[in-house]
Amino acid sequence: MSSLLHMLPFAPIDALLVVPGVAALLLALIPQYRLGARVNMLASGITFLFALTLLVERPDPTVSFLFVDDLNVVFVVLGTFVGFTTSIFSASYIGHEIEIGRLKPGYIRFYHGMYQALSFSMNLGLTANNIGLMWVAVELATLTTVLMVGLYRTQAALEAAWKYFILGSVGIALALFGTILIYMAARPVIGEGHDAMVWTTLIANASKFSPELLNVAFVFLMLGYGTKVGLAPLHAWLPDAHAEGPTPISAVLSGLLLNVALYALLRFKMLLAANPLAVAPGPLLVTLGLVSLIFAAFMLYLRRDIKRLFAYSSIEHMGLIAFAFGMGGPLANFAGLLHMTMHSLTKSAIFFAVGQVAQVKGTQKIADIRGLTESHPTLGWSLVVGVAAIAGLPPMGIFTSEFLLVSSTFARQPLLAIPLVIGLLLAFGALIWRLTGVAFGTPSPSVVDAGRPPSMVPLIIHLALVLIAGLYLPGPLVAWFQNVARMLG
Amino acid sequence: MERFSLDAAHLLAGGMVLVSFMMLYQNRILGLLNVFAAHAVVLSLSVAWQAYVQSAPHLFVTAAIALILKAIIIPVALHHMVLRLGVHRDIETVGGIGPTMLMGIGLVALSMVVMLPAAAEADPIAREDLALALSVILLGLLIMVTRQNAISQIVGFMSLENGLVLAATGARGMPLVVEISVAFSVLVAFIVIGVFLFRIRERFDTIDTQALDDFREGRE
Amino acid sequence: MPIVAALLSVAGLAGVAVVAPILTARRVAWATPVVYGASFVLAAVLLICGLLALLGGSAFQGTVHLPVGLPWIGAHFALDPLSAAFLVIVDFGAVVASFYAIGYGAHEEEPGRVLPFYPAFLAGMNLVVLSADAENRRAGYVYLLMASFGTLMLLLGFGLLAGPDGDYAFSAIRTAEHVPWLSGLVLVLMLLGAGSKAGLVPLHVWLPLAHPAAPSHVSALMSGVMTKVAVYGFIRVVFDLAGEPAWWWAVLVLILGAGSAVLGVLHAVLQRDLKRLLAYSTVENIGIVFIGLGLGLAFKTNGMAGAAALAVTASIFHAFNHSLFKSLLFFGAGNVLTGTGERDIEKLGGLVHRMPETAYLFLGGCLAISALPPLNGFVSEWLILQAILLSPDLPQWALRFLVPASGAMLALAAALAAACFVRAFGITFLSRPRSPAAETAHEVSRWQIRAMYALLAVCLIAGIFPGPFLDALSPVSQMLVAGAMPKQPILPHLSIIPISESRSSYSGFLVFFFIMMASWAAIRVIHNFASRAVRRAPPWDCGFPDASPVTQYTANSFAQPIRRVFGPIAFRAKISQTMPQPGDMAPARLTLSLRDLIWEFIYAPIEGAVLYAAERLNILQFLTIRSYLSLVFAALVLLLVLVATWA
Amino acid sequence: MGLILAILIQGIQMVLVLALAPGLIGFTRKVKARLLRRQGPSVVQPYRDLLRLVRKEAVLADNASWLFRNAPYLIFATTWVAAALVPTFAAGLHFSWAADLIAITALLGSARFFLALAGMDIGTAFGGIGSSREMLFATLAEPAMIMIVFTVALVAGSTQLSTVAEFMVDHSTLRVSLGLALIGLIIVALTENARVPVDNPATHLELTMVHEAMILEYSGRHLAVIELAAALKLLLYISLIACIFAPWGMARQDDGVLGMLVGVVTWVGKLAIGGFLMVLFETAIAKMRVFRVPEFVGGALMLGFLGTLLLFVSRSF
Repeated sequence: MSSLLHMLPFAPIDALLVVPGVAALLLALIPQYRLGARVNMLASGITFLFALTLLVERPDPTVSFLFVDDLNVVFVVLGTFVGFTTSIFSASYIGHEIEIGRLKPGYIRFYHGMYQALSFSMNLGLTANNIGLMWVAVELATLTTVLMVGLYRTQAALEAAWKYFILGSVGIALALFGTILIYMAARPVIGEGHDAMVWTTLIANASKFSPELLNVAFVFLMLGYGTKVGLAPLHAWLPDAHAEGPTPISAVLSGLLLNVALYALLRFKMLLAANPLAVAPGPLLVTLGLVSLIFAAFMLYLRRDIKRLFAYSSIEHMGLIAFAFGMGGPLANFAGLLHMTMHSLTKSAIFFAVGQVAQVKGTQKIADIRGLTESHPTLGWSLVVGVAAIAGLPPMGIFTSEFLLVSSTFARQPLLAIPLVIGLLLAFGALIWRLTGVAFGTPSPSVVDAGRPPSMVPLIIHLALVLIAGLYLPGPLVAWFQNVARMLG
Repeated sequence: MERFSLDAAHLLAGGMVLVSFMMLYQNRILGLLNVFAAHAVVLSLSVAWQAYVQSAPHLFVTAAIALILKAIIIPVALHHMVLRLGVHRDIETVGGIGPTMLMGIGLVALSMVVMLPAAAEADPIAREDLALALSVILLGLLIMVTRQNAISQIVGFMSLENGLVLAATGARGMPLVVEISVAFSVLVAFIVIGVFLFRIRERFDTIDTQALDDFREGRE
Repeated sequence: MPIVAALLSVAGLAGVAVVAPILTARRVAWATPVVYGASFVLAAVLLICGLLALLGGSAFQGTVHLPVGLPWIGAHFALDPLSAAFLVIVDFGAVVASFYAIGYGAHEEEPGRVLPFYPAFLAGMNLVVLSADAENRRAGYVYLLMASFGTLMLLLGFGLLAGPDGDYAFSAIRTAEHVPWLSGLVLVLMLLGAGSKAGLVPLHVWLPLAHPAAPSHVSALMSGVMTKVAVYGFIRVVFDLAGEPAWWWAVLVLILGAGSAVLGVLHAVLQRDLKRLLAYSTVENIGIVFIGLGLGLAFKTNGMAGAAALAVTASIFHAFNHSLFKSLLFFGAGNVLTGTGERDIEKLGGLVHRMPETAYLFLGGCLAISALPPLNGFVSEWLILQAILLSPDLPQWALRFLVPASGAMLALAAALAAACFVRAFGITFLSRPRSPAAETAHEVSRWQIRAMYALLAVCLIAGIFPGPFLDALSPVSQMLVAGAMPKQPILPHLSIIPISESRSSYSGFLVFFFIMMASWAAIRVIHNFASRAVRRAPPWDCGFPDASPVTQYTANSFAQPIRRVFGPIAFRAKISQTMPQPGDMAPARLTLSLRDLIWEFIYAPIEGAVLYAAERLNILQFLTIRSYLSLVFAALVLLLVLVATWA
Repeated sequence: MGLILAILIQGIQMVLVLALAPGLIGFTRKVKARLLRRQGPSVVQPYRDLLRLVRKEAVLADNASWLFRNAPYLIFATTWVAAALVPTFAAGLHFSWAADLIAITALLGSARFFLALAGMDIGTAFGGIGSSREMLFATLAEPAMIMIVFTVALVAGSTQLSTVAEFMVDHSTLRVSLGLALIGLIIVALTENARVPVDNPATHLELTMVHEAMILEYSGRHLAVIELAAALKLLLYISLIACIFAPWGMARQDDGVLGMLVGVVTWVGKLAIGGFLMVLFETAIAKMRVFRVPEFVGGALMLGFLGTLLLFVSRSF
């Protein structure tokens, strides 16, 4: 396997950037949507395969400005996988959107190009060995998603994009300042120049940095990248962006972009944790996490737009994950990693389902969607399974991670477990409340011609994975996650 | 010489803070644009000075970008747009000027308190610059949140970004500064274009963000 | 090795659960019998495993560890006396229910709704949510919410027991050292968790909504079996894992148990919906079981092993009995439903003529649940009363006062239960039909009847020969409280002895035998030496023979005296009559208002608070970009101030 | 041999209670009539009534079910068994431990259960009234009874009537709790036997009747059996009170024939006294409104509970 990899003209890790980059340029030239969709799928697939190779072959961090360690390979593999499945979904979805004339064919090139550009920037952000580069990548990702959110050019879409844009830019600015501060902190130790921004050297010397600078830096980084993660009170862009953008983008946003920002946050958390004098980042993350969890849980109750509903649920789960990493410790970190993985899979699956629901019912209003299990059994049931999973019902994977999180928290900090449990219950109540209305009861009228039913394959694959993870986690995966959990400290 | 260079840098950075205050005080949009141009000019001067002091020629590029793009092109463009949009009426600032100024002063004090001890090890220039840059950034944010008109918000954002560039250039030997400033200029360009888009597509008769939100409020 | 077989058959059930939806999707005609038949067989295997492990001793017990489920924890399965006992309880119910369902399922208009989940035994949850009409959906919602609440509480409890390093294996927990306050917290959590699943007041609200919503055989499983699983969880943790109990645990458990017993049956007496009535009576019986468990705790803390053994054995025996007669009664309700399509007893009546066998079997269930000798319900409640009589030896004052009080509550509950089921049977099966549906009722399929006969038979056997059952439970009490009841003498005359012969004894067999002999003798004598002539005539009714069935006593009027006596306390019942003046043609009106105080004072406030908070926070959805920016700004400034003040 | 004798004695008691029950009724009626300055029927009148009824044909309502026809025999049988298990003239009879006091209470409960059902079978308003009120009274009377049982059992250390009786004979102490229990038991007895002030056994066609309303539709042999069961019940309660609170003169199982005879005589005496006192009480007071009865019976419950509590407390001294 590895020998086979050596025969390639470039290292697999570079391929993570080369393939999407080339594909982006290529797709920008392909006006036909079928061909474009195929190329899009193909490119994403290849990227995913290369990402898989990273599991066996790690490049040497010193030679490249990219690097791979146990931590980001989790994100890369997960991200490229979701990117791949989403591209499959988007192929059929966008096709239907064009058929019903919601999306103008002229935008196809733009859409596909942006899709690959997005995956490019996210891979870059995940593998960059330079905090400046990472920042640039995240900004790029933001720009591309902003453009995709505004794709439909409706008032709502433009306005959502605008809001996302402004808030995102401010977040980016804050993150940049934080990055500068990190450099300032590193320079006296490492010396001027490029090295002082290289991740591997940073983490190696973190203990000698000036703690005060690190503290201030972390404040900015947390608010900056936290805006991307969608933690309350920095979340405002997230629901509208999810609700108004094309559904594949909603899936990518929830399944990937949030993770990328979270990854950046984790990196800097590790940096601070490596410095004994710096303020412990844990409590900050825990606080933001709890706030997001409970806030989002309450917000779920009065949602009327189904995509916005699940967007808020994403905020809730990001809060949970932030909480887990904030708690720290092998068990909580493990739970956080597992939860992040499960959430990406489940939430993107849910958005696949919701997108089709919105197409067959011709609306995103929860009130107008009823009795799905009657009118569209497969779709309805997979939505039920997805929501059951996201709500944390056994035997799905999210239940496992929540179980670990709750029980470990309760064993360590009973007082923190109480708001955690309350938040979980609130969210559960809201989600099930909505689900019973949408999935059961007398069906509401469907759009006459729902067109070619989009492929259920990605949806089912995701849910199957979540279910399997809930029932059985393979030993190597567990060992690997535990290793990462130790890294995170 | 060392002493002088330090003072000069300090002076320029302080000048930026001063200009930020002027922007904060400014409540006519056209005036705001002019003051912003001045802001950019001071920035480019400061960046140039840093380039000279640190003998880092590539910083001159940044200075040039700041001067050309932010001091000339964008203000002019926005000027035109304001006239076309006919929003050159008074900016309805949220909460009077007085409180805003007070808040600004508080922010400057805060940034001093935060940065000076924090950057103790960093060399003096950097320390002063950082503290002042932070205050510029905070003031920029303050402008953004105390203005209701989208254009003035953009201006606020750009002044914030000026602060970032100031900080970046102040960080001696920081790599990617040029790239970052370029990236940011792209960002700003996008924002401006975005406003143009809104205008050209006749979506909104005003780009008062209050009105923007009315759409979704009606819908959700 | 029974446990392996048990696990395999569980896997089999899961397999059936997977296959079932495919069959139903294909609209296969024989789906119903196959699915239920398969689950019948598998449940039977499980039942046998349980029996082997319970009676066969340690040779048939054991543990298995599978690497599934939670990472690095895996799943430990153990078959010890306790789990074996409850395995028997659960799977006997499951076996009979599957058998019953082979007949009952034939009437299911939407088999796709039931079949897939039935074998997976997710029946309760899914089925309730699945049902289409709004009321049932609300039921399912409340059910799910309470269920997940319970689950979370249980998780917390286990997390607490497992400790920070999280070893969830029972063996590890059992050996671990537990701080007293921590175990106390565990008890509270278990009460919340298991209590909410078992339907303990005040966590019972979902139960009377959810159980009736499901098809009857599933209701039977939910009431008769699922609640027992919760009881099992409680016993397992509180008696087995949580370490030494403190005496106030008993106080807590006794209060909850007694409260559930009385409130549950008081609700039951007033119900019109037959299945809801049964569900409420489940609350009552769970309360009785918990009274027994509370006594067990009280005795255990004071090292009175024998007494503790009596209490625990009695309450597990009652759990078993309840699973029997409650299933029987729910099946009866199911028959009535299939026979008449009616659940409202006000619209029933006279079914004894059209559904004689159902009537006969339902009567048996009523006798058993009303704790009347010689049936099994009486035996277990009698044992609990005997345990109460041992309580004066308890040193704690609180328990001294509480235990007799709970005894009185128990007696009150039993008496009310009798009233409740006289009403249920009398209104449903006796008197004259109150609706066309009742007039045209028809008897149901043999499968259903046979299943019920099996249950009634076991009820009778357990009532007449309780000795062997109690002996079978002695390893359980041995394991839980390190004590056991005296070995029950099979002879003389099959009597059972809680403590010692001089104290008290009871021989169900003799009582049964004497009753049979006496009535037989009476009939013989009278028929032989006096008249046996019978003449049919219209009812006399004090000389006012009236054809109209409307003049009969209704369920409501039957309950009226009890409501009038207990209602003001339990429900804040308000009754107002408006009598028109003489000569006024307007009809007289009687309005009755009952208030569920528990809902009003516990749940309604929570609901309100959540919605209020949601309303308030929802404003954040509609702010301007500027306001959102100011949020970010505020957060930034706040954090900076924090950092500044940190050093 | 001993076994046969024991069983024989048990059999004698069963026959004896059956034989004496109507006599007790007749006696009370006679005494009542005398107290009311009436001549009254002869003491053996109830026997005559029963014979007459038994010989008549039974008239069944059109929609009477099998339950209606079988209930009387079940009621009779359970009551009879219960009565047979109460030590009357001798304690510790062979089968006396087949059921303790709680079981006896429960047996009477079964009898009531069937009676109430029978009352509802025909579907008349009167039957309904009877059953529902009967069950209401029972919901209070049974817990009261259980509480009294607790009190007694805590004193005597057993719920086994024979043991209790022997205990009372051996160390007969005066206890407050027992006093409370006695009053409670009397109230329960009045309620259970449908006597004034709870119910009026002599009336018909009265809206407040309870017991009579339930058996309104019965006739012929069925009615006879039910009447006999009611008589047995009265006898049961009087002998119960006697054997707990006045067990003197009761024979032990090892006593000879003489002892047995003494036991029988004393027992009949106790029955007579008990019946007389009851009638005296009945003539002294008036019948209550139905909804004052719960307070009356609830009083019994309170007394029983109080007695138990007192004992629980006194245990610690």
